[in-house]
Amino acid sequence: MYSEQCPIDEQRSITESVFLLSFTSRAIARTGRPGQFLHIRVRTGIDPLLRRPLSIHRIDPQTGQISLLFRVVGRGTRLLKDMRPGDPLDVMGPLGRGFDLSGNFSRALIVAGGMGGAPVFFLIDALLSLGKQVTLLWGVGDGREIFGTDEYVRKGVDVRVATEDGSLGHRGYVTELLDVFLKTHAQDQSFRGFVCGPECMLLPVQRFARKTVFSWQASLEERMACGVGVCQGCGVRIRNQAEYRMVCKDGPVFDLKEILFHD
Amino acid sequence: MYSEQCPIDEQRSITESVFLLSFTSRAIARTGRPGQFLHIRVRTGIDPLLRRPLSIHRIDPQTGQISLLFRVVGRGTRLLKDMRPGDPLDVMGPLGRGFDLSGNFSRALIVAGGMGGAPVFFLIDALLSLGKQVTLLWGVGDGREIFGTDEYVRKGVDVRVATEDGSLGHRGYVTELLDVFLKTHAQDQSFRGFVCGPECMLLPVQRFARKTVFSWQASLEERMACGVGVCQGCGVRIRNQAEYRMVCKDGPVFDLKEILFHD
Amino acid sequence: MTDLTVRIGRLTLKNPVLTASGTFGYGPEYADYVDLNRLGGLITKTITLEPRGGNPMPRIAEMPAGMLNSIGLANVGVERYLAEKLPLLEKYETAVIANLAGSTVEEYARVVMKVQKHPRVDGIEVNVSCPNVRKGGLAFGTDPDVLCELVRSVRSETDKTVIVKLSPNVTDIRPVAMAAASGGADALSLINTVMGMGIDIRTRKPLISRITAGLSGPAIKPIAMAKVYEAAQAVDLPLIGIGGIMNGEDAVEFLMAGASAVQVGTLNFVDPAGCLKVLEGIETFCREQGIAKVSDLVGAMDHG
Amino acid sequence: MTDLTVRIGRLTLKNPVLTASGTFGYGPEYADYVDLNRLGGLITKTITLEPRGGNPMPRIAEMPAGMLNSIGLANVGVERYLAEKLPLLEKYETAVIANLAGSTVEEYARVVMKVQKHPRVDGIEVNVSCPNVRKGGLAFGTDPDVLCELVRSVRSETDKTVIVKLSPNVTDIRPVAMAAASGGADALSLINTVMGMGIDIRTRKPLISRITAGLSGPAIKPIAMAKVYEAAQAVDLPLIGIGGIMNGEDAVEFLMAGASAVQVGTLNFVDPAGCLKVLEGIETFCREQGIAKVSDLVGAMDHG
Ligand SMILES: Cc1cc2nc3c(=O)[nH]c(=O)nc-3n(C[C@H](O)[C@H](O)[C@H](O)COP(=O)(O)OP(=O)(O)OC[C@H]3O[C@@H](n4cnc5c(N)ncnc54)[C@H](O)[C@@H]3O)c2cc1C
Ligand SMILES: Cc1cc2nc3c(=O)[nH]c(=O)nc-3n(C[C@H](O)[C@H](O)[C@H](O)COP(=O)(O)OP(=O)(O)OC[C@H]3O[C@@H](n4cnc5c(N)ncnc54)[C@H](O)[C@@H]3O)c2cc1C
Ligand SMILES: Cc1cc2nc3c(=O)[nH]c(=O)nc-3n(C[C@H](O)[C@H](O)[C@H](O)COP(=O)(O)O)c2cc1C
Ligand SMILES: Cc1cc2nc3c(=O)[nH]c(=O)nc-3n(C[C@H](O)[C@H](O)[C@H](O)COP(=O)(O)O)c2cc1C
Ligand code: FES
Ligand code: FES
Repeated sequence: MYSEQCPIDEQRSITESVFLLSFTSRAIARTGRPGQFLHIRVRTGIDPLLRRPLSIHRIDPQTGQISLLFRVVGRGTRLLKDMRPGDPLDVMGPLGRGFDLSGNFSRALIVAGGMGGAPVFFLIDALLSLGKQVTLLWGVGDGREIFGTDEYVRKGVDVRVATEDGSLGHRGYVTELLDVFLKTHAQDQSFRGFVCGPECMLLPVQRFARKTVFSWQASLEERMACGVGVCQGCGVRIRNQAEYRMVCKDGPVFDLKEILFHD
Repeated sequence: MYSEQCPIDEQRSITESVFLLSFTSRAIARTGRPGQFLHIRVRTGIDPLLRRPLSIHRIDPQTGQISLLFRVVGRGTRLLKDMRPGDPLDVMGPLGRGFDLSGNFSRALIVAGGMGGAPVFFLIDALLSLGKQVTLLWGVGDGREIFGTDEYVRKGVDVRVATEDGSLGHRGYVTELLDVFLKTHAQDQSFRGFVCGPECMLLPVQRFARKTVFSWQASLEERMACGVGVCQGCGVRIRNQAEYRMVCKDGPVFDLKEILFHD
Repeated sequence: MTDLTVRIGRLTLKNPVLTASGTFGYGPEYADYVDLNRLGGLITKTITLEPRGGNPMPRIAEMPAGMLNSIGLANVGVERYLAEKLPLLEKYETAVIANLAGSTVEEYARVVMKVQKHPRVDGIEVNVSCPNVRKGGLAFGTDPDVLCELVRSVRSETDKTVIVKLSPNVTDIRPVAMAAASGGADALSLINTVMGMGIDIRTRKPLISRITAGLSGPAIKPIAMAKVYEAAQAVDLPLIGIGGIMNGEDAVEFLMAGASAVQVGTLNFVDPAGCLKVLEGIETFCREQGIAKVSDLVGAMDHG
Repeated sequence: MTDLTVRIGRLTLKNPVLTASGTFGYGPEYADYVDLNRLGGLITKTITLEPRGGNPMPRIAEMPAGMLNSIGLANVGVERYLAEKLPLLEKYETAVIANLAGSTVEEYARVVMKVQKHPRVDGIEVNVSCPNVRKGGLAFGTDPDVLCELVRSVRSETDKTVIVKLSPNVTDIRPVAMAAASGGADALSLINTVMGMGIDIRTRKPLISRITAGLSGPAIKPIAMAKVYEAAQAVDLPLIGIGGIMNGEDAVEFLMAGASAVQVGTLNFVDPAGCLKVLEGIETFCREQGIAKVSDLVGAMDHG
């Protein structure tokens, strides 16, 4: 784990509220794994005080370039979006335990909702390099937030898109795509499921997942202070575990079927 | 009095720690008087929270351009120096009562120390346009902080410089120049004295001033919150006045001989 | 259009945004920046029987997300307040609340008696909580019995709305709030500043001449919120929330915690038109959320 | 080279910078970022007799220049602390101070008794001030008589240094500090968090499940400074200053107000190597000012 000042290489807007920021850190590029996150200090000083957790969106191992995909939702992300190439980015990470890609499975089913798309690119890159067959179900509100899928389609990923505004793919929710998909694959042992998205999406996906024979991993979000398991702020309840698990340290990836939502 | 967002036109460094910043505000340019100050919010948000008082360094009535001359001493001025052309500057002002240039005098003696040079340019501009004869005694630590005097020399101002490092003019303190000057002029009724500088300079100047027959005006500095006389934070004691006077509202310019330093 | 009116004791304010005592002068000082007629109310600087010069300089210092002050209730005294300051407010149509203090119960009563009959005074705010006056001052705000007696005595002097302004510098705000209520207060305002201090490490001098001083600004907002919430559990009076309000959302937070109105203090120094932006922010929130009456937000926190 | 050692009760620390309980885990968690051997001391998370799961989520929220927490003393319990956590610290050469709490005087005494004999424990910090535990907890820190009895009972269990950590949520810190002193404390640390709260105005839910919580970070620094200064006037014990320290200059301010050492809390979350930067900042200040012994700064404020 590192804590460094990394120069920003590029800041690109995907929509008015979604941005793609890249910077260089060889150390993080070398050690980061899909599903891990970085803890970013968006400004020196005390406003805002705490770091912001953001998933690793993608890593270019050649150049050491790392990218983040984020939505502007509050003060921290607003300041992050205003950063410019050359500015130093204060980055701590890689943090947490990423997706577990070990073990026996040949097909990956990925369900992503909204900014849940952020960690997915890195995940797909890793799955493809392990020779897995990948299906991505990606749902967003606004079709313009879907980007970069061509590359994966070319690489053989089965990409299916749902948009609430109907501007791209299926009009509606990603869970509807999942429903259709599972009609034929729910009993297929060769799959492993991965899901990234807001809690309101994880909940219905969990219900679907519990009806499948294969295992699912979900990436969670919780408010964080330390990001390293020290402050005990980011707990989540896991079935059959007496104690809270910490999203930052024991996660952010957990066994979807075991997560107890709604504390 | 106005409170506006003014676009920054230029940011120029005089030395590593002294900067000249200009922005445009027709309203302030129209109403600002020498010795008045502006109350600047260097950053939106809460860090730092309060505005910073800075004297009007100069006004170009034609273009509505206003300049500030400031030294980086802490967080606020550091952030101010990092602002760039095009950035909006949150300015409140003009505030306070400036120098009183009315009444009977034909010759002005100005004593400036360090950043006390800031309000002096605007003061000289006004004195010259009133047809007064001007002598400027300007003392600084580092000779590079002396700038822009050529123009005034050309316009007939008698400029005498003292530098502590001896890099320009007299090596030593500006009070030594004053001592010499007063040897011949202390009893000259045609003068009016003006002094701008830190308290450690105002004190000895006050001692000299009390031995002259003419009147003196001094510009004071105090920590400020409101800048408009409301918070009662920036008091100064004036001889024969029962109550504190407020530097922001009753000043920043006061009759030098009447100021009671050291509360 | 949201109904913005709120009731504070015997008063109906046109909206829930007031300016806090000591941060808005005697009223007209900010008139260049703020249309005073748009304010829900205006609370003037604390007035005492005799004029006060206040504490020695330095009296203010900036802090992280806040400021310290130890003005020491510098004010023109009740006579000049009546003769010179209140008349300046005649032409404005906003509630004027006179904030008053004394060093003894009798002094409080006398200054209330003098001020309350002035027609331009719509209500009285009793400052029992200024941490910056040596004699008495703070004790009134921390001892429930003394406070109850003080409020009772003030209450007997006036039929106008009596608001008691509480100090946060207590172990438990509830007994203090209850004491003010049982003394006959119409409403409580809270909080005054929190005790704090700072040192200039290079000169080794305290940043404020009197060493300890009152902290205000965003830094104290969470503290103020907790005090308002606790007081709301303890008493059935309208509360006015104060502390670090910087925008409409902050104000709505106080309303949801149990305040019927809010006061804007330090923000005035940062943004001279800030109090109106707070008001506009409340209006925007109500519009977006389809709130018919701002009073519907009072205590609207969902306890879950 | 400045002499950085400081004495806290029976302990000599190599420098005055410790990490605050609850913000540095059990010690090794930050070892990737901080050379633990450079710390003056390390104070572990509060330990109770039985393991505790802590309060429901959400437990933390960001505030202006600070944060709220209501962790509720989640901890592994004294047995696992002794068996699993302390051994991890064996290889480091820094003072380890065990922070302990209980719900009754007896519970405090029992957990102290168990922990104090462990060779890796150099001192005990008694947490009487956590605002986030329902039973007991806060009362110990606010009632001088109860506190005195508690400290006396803890004192009788151990010869190691006993530090009592005080709450700022009191009307007057002095009687509390004096009670801890007369109970036999070797030193006091102050402050724990300040009570605060916040509401998410869109969901209308409190930001923290337990509604009120503890405020930490730069926002509380002025408050902590005032408490340290006041306690220093009241008792003759070494004090450890805590609250919003972000750099060496903040730490020096606490020393000048009367603290012999400092603890770094929330900063650890913001900058995982922050505590060492605080130490370096103190060293720089001492070098620039020609200070021979850091202990010369203690209480060095110039009262003017
Ligand atoms: C492990 C992890 C990975 C994440 N990855 C991404 C990503 O790749 N792209 C992306 O756009 N967002 C991601 N998020 C969410 C992101 O952290 C928040 O959107 C961000 O912190 C909001 O900060 P703000 O200052 O803009 O919002 P504010 O609402 O002003 O933040 C206030 C506080 O709440 C916290 N907070 C607010 N929303 C969230 C949230 N959803 N999750 C956790 N904390 C929150 C902030 O960190 C801050 O402490 C991730 C969250 C976690 C926990
Ligand atoms: C009427 C007036 C006119 C001024 N004009 C100029 C000018 O033209 N050029 C210039 O360089 N400086 C001027 N100053 C001083 C300038 O205001 C301070 O240098 C500046 O506020 C420092 O801010 P900071 O955040 O960098 O320093 P910090 O030390 O971090 O500031 C901390 C707090 O102290 C206050 N403060 C610090 N130094 C001073 C000071 N000398 N006077 C008043 N408040 C202070 C700050 O405003 C802030 O509230 C003037 C001051 C006054 C009162
Ligand atoms: C400079 C200053 C002067 C103040 N003077 C008074 C006063 O005279 N009487 C009073 O009741 N409160 C006074 N206060 C307290 C404010 O009214 C308010 O309670 C406090 O500042 C908290 O609100 P804020 O955080 O919005 O500033 C003063 C506050 C400041 C900052
Ligand atoms: C997340 C968190 C957890 C804390 N847990 C404890 C604790 O278990 N025991 C304790 O005595 N103090 C605890 N504290 C209080 C800190 O030790 C410290 O007193 C307080 O945070 C003020 O210091 P700071 O402003 O530097 O953070 C905790 C603080 C935080 C922020
Ligand atoms: S953020 Fe601190 S434990 Fe997870
Ligand atoms: S700064 Fe407020 S009265 Fe001068």
